[in-house]
Amino acid sequence: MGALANQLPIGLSIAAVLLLIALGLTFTFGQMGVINMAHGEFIMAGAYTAYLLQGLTSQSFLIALPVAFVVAGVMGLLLEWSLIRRFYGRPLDTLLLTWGVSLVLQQLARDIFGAPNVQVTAPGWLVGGVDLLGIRLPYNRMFIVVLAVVCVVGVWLYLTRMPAGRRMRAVVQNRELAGYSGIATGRVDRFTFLLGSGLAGVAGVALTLVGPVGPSLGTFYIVDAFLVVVAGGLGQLRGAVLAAVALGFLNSYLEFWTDASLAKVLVFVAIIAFLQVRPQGMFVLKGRSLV
Amino acid sequence: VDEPGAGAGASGDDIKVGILHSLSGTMAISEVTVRDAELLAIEEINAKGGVLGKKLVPVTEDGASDWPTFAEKAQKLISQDKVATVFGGWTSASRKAMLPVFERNKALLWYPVQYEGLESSPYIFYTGATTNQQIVPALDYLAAQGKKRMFLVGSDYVFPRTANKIIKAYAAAKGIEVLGEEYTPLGHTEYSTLVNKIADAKPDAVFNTLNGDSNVAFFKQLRGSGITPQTTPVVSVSVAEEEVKGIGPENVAGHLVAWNYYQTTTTPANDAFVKAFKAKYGADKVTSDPMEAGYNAVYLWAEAVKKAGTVEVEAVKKAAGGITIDAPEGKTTIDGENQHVAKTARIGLVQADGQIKEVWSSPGPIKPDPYLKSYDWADGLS
Amino acid sequence: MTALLEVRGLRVVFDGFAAIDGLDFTVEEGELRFLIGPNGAGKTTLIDVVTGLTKPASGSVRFGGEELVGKREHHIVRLGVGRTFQTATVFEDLTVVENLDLADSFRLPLRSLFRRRRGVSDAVASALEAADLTALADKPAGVLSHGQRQWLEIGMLLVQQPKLLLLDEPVAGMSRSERERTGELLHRIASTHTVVVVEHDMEFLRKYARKVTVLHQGHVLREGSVADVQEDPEVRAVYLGRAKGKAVG
Amino acid sequence: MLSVSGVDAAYGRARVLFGVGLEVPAGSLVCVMGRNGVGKTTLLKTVMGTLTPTAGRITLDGRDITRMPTHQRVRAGMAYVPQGHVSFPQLTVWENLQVTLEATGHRDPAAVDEALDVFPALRQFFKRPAGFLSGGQRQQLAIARALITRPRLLLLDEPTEGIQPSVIDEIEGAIERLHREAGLTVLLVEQYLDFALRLADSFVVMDAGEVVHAGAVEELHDEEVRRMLAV
Amino acid sequence: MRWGRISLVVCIVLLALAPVVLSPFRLGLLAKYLCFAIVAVGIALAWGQGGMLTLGQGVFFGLGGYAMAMYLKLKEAGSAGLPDFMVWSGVEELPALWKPFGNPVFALAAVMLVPGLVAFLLGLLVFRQRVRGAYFAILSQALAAAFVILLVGQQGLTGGTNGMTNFTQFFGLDLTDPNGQRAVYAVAAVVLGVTFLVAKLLVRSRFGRLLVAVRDGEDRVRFLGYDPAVVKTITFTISAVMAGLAGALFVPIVGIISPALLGIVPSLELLVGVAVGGRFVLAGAIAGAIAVNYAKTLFSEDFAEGWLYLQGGLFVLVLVFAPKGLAGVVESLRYRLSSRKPAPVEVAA
Ligand SMILES: Nc1ncnc2c1ncn2[C@@H]1O[C@H](COP(=O)(O)OP(=O)(O)OP(=O)(O)O)[C@@H](O)[C@H]1O
Ligand SMILES: Nc1ncnc2c1ncn2[C@@H]1O[C@H](COP(=O)(O)OP(=O)(O)OP(=O)(O)O)[C@@H](O)[C@H]1O
Ligand SMILES: NC(N)=O
Ligand SMILES: [Mg+2]
Ligand SMILES: [Mg+2]
Repeated sequence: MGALANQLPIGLSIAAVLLLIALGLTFTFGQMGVINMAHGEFIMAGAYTAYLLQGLTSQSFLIALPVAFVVAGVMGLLLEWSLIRRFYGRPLDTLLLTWGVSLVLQQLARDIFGAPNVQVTAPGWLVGGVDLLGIRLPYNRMFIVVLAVVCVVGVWLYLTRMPAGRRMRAVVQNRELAGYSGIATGRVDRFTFLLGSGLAGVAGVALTLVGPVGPSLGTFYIVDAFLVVVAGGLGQLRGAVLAAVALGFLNSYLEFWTDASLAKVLVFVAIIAFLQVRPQGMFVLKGRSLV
Repeated sequence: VDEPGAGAGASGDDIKVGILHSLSGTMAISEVTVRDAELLAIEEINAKGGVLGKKLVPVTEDGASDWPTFAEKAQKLISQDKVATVFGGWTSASRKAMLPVFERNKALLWYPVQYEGLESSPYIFYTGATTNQQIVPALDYLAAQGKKRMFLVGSDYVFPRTANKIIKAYAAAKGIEVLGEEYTPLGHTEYSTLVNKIADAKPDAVFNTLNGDSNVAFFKQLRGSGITPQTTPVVSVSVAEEEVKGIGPENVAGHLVAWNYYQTTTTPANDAFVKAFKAKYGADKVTSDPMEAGYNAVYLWAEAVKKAGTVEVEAVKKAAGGITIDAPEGKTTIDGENQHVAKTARIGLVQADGQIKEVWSSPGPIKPDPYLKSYDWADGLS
Repeated sequence: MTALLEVRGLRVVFDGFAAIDGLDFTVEEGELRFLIGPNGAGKTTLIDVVTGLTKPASGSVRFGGEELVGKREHHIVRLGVGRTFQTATVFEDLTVVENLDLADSFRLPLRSLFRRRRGVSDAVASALEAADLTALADKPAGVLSHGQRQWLEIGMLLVQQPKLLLLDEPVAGMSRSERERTGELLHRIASTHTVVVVEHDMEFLRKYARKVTVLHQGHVLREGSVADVQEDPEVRAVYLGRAKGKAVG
Repeated sequence: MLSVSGVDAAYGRARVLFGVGLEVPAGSLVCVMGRNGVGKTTLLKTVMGTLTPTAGRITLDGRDITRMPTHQRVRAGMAYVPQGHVSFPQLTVWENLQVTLEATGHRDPAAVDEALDVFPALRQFFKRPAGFLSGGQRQQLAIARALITRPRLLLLDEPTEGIQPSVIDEIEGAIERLHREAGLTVLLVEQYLDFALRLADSFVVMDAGEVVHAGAVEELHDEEVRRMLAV
Repeated sequence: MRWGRISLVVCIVLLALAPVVLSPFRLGLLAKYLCFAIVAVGIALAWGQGGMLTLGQGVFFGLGGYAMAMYLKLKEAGSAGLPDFMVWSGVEELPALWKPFGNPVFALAAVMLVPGLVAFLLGLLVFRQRVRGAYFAILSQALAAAFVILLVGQQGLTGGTNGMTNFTQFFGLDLTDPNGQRAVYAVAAVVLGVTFLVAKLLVRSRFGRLLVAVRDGEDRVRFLGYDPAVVKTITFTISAVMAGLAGALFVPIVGIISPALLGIVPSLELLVGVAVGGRFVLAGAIAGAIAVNYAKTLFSEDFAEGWLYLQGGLFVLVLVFAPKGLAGVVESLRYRLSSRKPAPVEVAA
């Protein structure tokens, strides 16, 4: 019973990880329709940023969060500016393009940092955990949950409350018309990519607390990240949040009752089954016009 | 024109040897270091005048963490480059993929990693440990420590599954209770549920056959859960110095590992090996068991060639039996029968500085027994 | 005459907003019916429901006695209901002829679809003619202008020979001479088919309409001859305004 | 104000405009006419910078804008209502207007109210995603969007398409007001001749990608010109 | 048309000459590329013509491959014996699932039917519900991931991560003998030819046009009286059958089938060839698959350390500068060469 109850915070913390890795995709994939397979490598860039910064000051881990945002964000911006912008309207091509990019980035990481994993030492205040009502809460997990919540709120405010977010959605929905409305579409695209990639960087820093830091880092998370967005509904923040939470709990209990492999397969099956009911994810905004 | 050409590798003043490891993909993390050690051995041998008066020329191929690619590149090294022998592989899957290629071409492979046993190909030399040189001693050690309740954690592939079968047979015979047996896919990074299961089962020890990156996630998440080495030590058989670095020593310190060699192993040969390795690749580099086994493989082959007086495969095979070198891990001898190597088993304790301190070792090299024929409790296994 | 299309008690709700609210609407066999009404009155929604694109909250749509509600789009087409879209949609990567041929082939058994098209059927040829697209026949439809697309779409509808044609603003964006061509075409078709036309162009309406239904806020406001409807004060208030309506000089 | 001279334009390999020349004096209202597919829309898109001319020159107030990005043309006072009920489908009506307002130089919220005075019906749909609007409602929104930028030069591509008669009157009134009172310059593509006749000062007729006739609006009553349009 | 004929003849001649001029090792590699080319034809159908970006083609490749491997393993083990991996996995009795695969007719049928059936069922489920575009792409990718995990987890049944290796015979052909290898190559070449022909006929048929229409306007197609789900399911099934065939041929040619061949990355790699060659043109897809895999061999042999840069970089360049792939480049070259019409004279206004 204690173990079963313990799965509750575990589900939540899995959800938080899923959310963090998927959040950036709500911009690049959800808003811009770019299936960015290099998203995982931006996560990796964030993790390596934390690695490089560690030891500089006593709070280098916290400092790594904004720095990683900028590092990964700028990488994303460069990717948009150099390649992606030629691909708008061809979402499926972006998948292949960015996959090529991700191969190159992985090799680059291997050449710069070496093939073996590197270690980011967690700050002292994130080591250990606390027992609450018999449930064990590791500090690093709690930190990730808090970070995920902060990021979600920020993204939500940005998308719904800020002119820049509105502008971004306008550009994505109709590039030509956005131009006719006086919006500098190119700049908006680059900024959107910067945000989405930057969030991946932040996720990367957080993931150093619980996972490996190496050139293959991105490949571990990329599929799950896309599944969250797909299950949630493209471009729907609340969908992504709900999907992450649902998948988190599903995963935690399925794995508890079966095993990790089977749980993963069952989660895929659950998603396919779910899409039978809601083919466009949890929340959809459908237009009336065809196509 | 394509003579199945192993042994033809000697031409003019050079002898070509193949090196076949994953330089890309998930396995690169581990295999690159083995390649480095093998290249070091080749360099050293060349510096001492080579073999049979000829220089060794390595031909490197990338197995790309992809088993069919290993088979393809092995074929290429044999029939295109006509190398005298190949050093390569890490995962059992890559070895199984290459095995028919070497057997068909009657060419030689030197495989440098501990593995699950139950194999003895006439065209493969196994310089890493088989199960009776690593897993069985580790179990003996745990039993001696009074650990009666064990939890098994492994990556989902052949080595962990076979290892755990052996462990369960051992446990059944020795009155040890196996509380759980869990597998996760390779590259899995989410261990909170598994850790919770362990916390719930309260074992005396965890036997860990996870491979590669998963170890990092496992140990980091284990540490957050309040499970400590004092209450529940984890014994790992695929975590060496290189992996400890990636996991972060603070996350594994106090846990146990089982190997045949550590960087701290005190032999004259090891002092030289570590020094040479650091000189070539950087002072921050560490050495590890598979690296050492790869390094040994090159020397063992070179000795066999010297003894045979030729690089021709059948002659080398015949000459190999009984060859002994003073390896960094101590004396190692090729078993002519099953082409494995006699090795000393060592249990180590991970230190806070990332090094591993030996806490127990077998009295001497253990004769390889890949089919565990000499163990009663293992009767039903093969 | 018998009722070909019978809509009864139809209600369509979007997010709590009733776009169609208790609509009864009947079209007799062989009729040419015009459907007008303010923007947002529910005209397109009505066509959407009949053709299966939108599911109603309640009510029934009977076509030749058969219930259409709940049927999938392509079934409804196969029963003989065809439509055009307010914003013309054609297959941009297919040529004009291929667009028409595809529309023409929908009754072929699946098996024979695996054969190659040889030449152009009579129906396609005459649709090309009617739509004045013969010169562009082998051009991809993607290069057509707004008006040309509209013509192509009408052509695609014609080759399908549906029993009931639902045209959503077919002449919007057409020049005067083209409106006239469309009007005449409509009359020709209407002599052998049942046609419902949604249109805002009053000039066009005056010229070609017989019976007109005015929709307002999701229900029928008036039904009658062009003259009746035009003089109706309520219709003038919600729809026509002070002007006599749009006309092409 | 706007001057187009010798402009060629193409979609990829397909050339559509051939040496088009056009003058839109400040404060005038010029109407472009022609059959379907002659290149009217293409001309407007070229003027707005969606298509880059392969030859020729476009100037605004004497300034060369041939290669200026679209959004800068909008900031320079041009606004465009594209053909065919175009909107940002997943933004609400309010967001559609707001996003345009935020991208204009003036950012005066009063501009929204002014625009909505022409289309009061839109107010009740503020929270509805534009993609859910009816065709005519969307077209009204499209015109309102353009008005919000407070343009000096307004380009309209068949603005009355799909709009109910009474609202067309409103649009006509509004454009006339802006034109007469605020000196708004308008370049209009319109098939609805009455509308054009009442508003326009002059007109051009296009055929097969070329301007084949240009003249004062009175000429539109000529049999000759009417025939040209009717071909 | 004339161009097409000429290049077709050239290709056939080249393929026929290959066994004479290439070493058995290189011929084996070429045969492997041909397998990937067969998959590529299916992908070009599903993706290029039908707009279904299938990132899970490895699954069907694998189903075909495993079906074939099961047969070959049983044949090798003889009537009493167990396949080698079952022995070391501790399986004592042949699992029921394996039994029918001892029959060559059943195995050959399964090579096509199993992938076809799986694709058909999946397509029916997914396409009827109008899952499409990026959703479909990512779902199919998840499918590949799940499939691999399943295979790996069933070690006793499938050989786990190792998969199955060590095949020496293929319907009487000795795979260790160069002549046997040549014969297997010939089979692959013929199957590729037939696959190409079938796909070509399909594309040119009305169904092919319908498929393009579905790609460009699935919803509009409904209003022409067709069910797009049927069109897509049929196409998806055909492409799966092609992948299955290719997988079955891969087994005797390369001598291994393992989950490593079927996961996300290999499935993506299959697409790369199609994208590089030109997904809208079947011949382009074939050429692309062969070229990309050849380049992979070449790069990884000559630049073992940095070949990912070359592979990734080359791929990115092609996508950016030749979005329609090599076929697109060829087409525009041909257009330039053959357009006799003088370019329109620019008249300054
Ligand atoms: N999905 C939806 N959600 C909310 N409102 C909707 C939705 N679809 C349609 N509406 C509303 O339903 C009403 C009817 O729309 P419809 O398109 O049927 O009008 P119409 O009569 O065709 O108008 P028009 O002449 O402008 O084309 C409109 O007010 C529209 O905004
Ligand atoms: N995207 C495109 N690619 C290629 N050709 C195009 C494209 N768009 C339009 N055309 C061609 O350019 C020509 C002019 O089209 P345009 O849309 O400018 O005509 P229009 O005068 O606005 O017609 P309409 O009155 O029907 O709107 C047409 O012949 C059309 O076939
Ligand atoms: N042999 C191993 N460790 O896979
Ligand atoms: Mg409408
Ligand atoms: Mg136009």
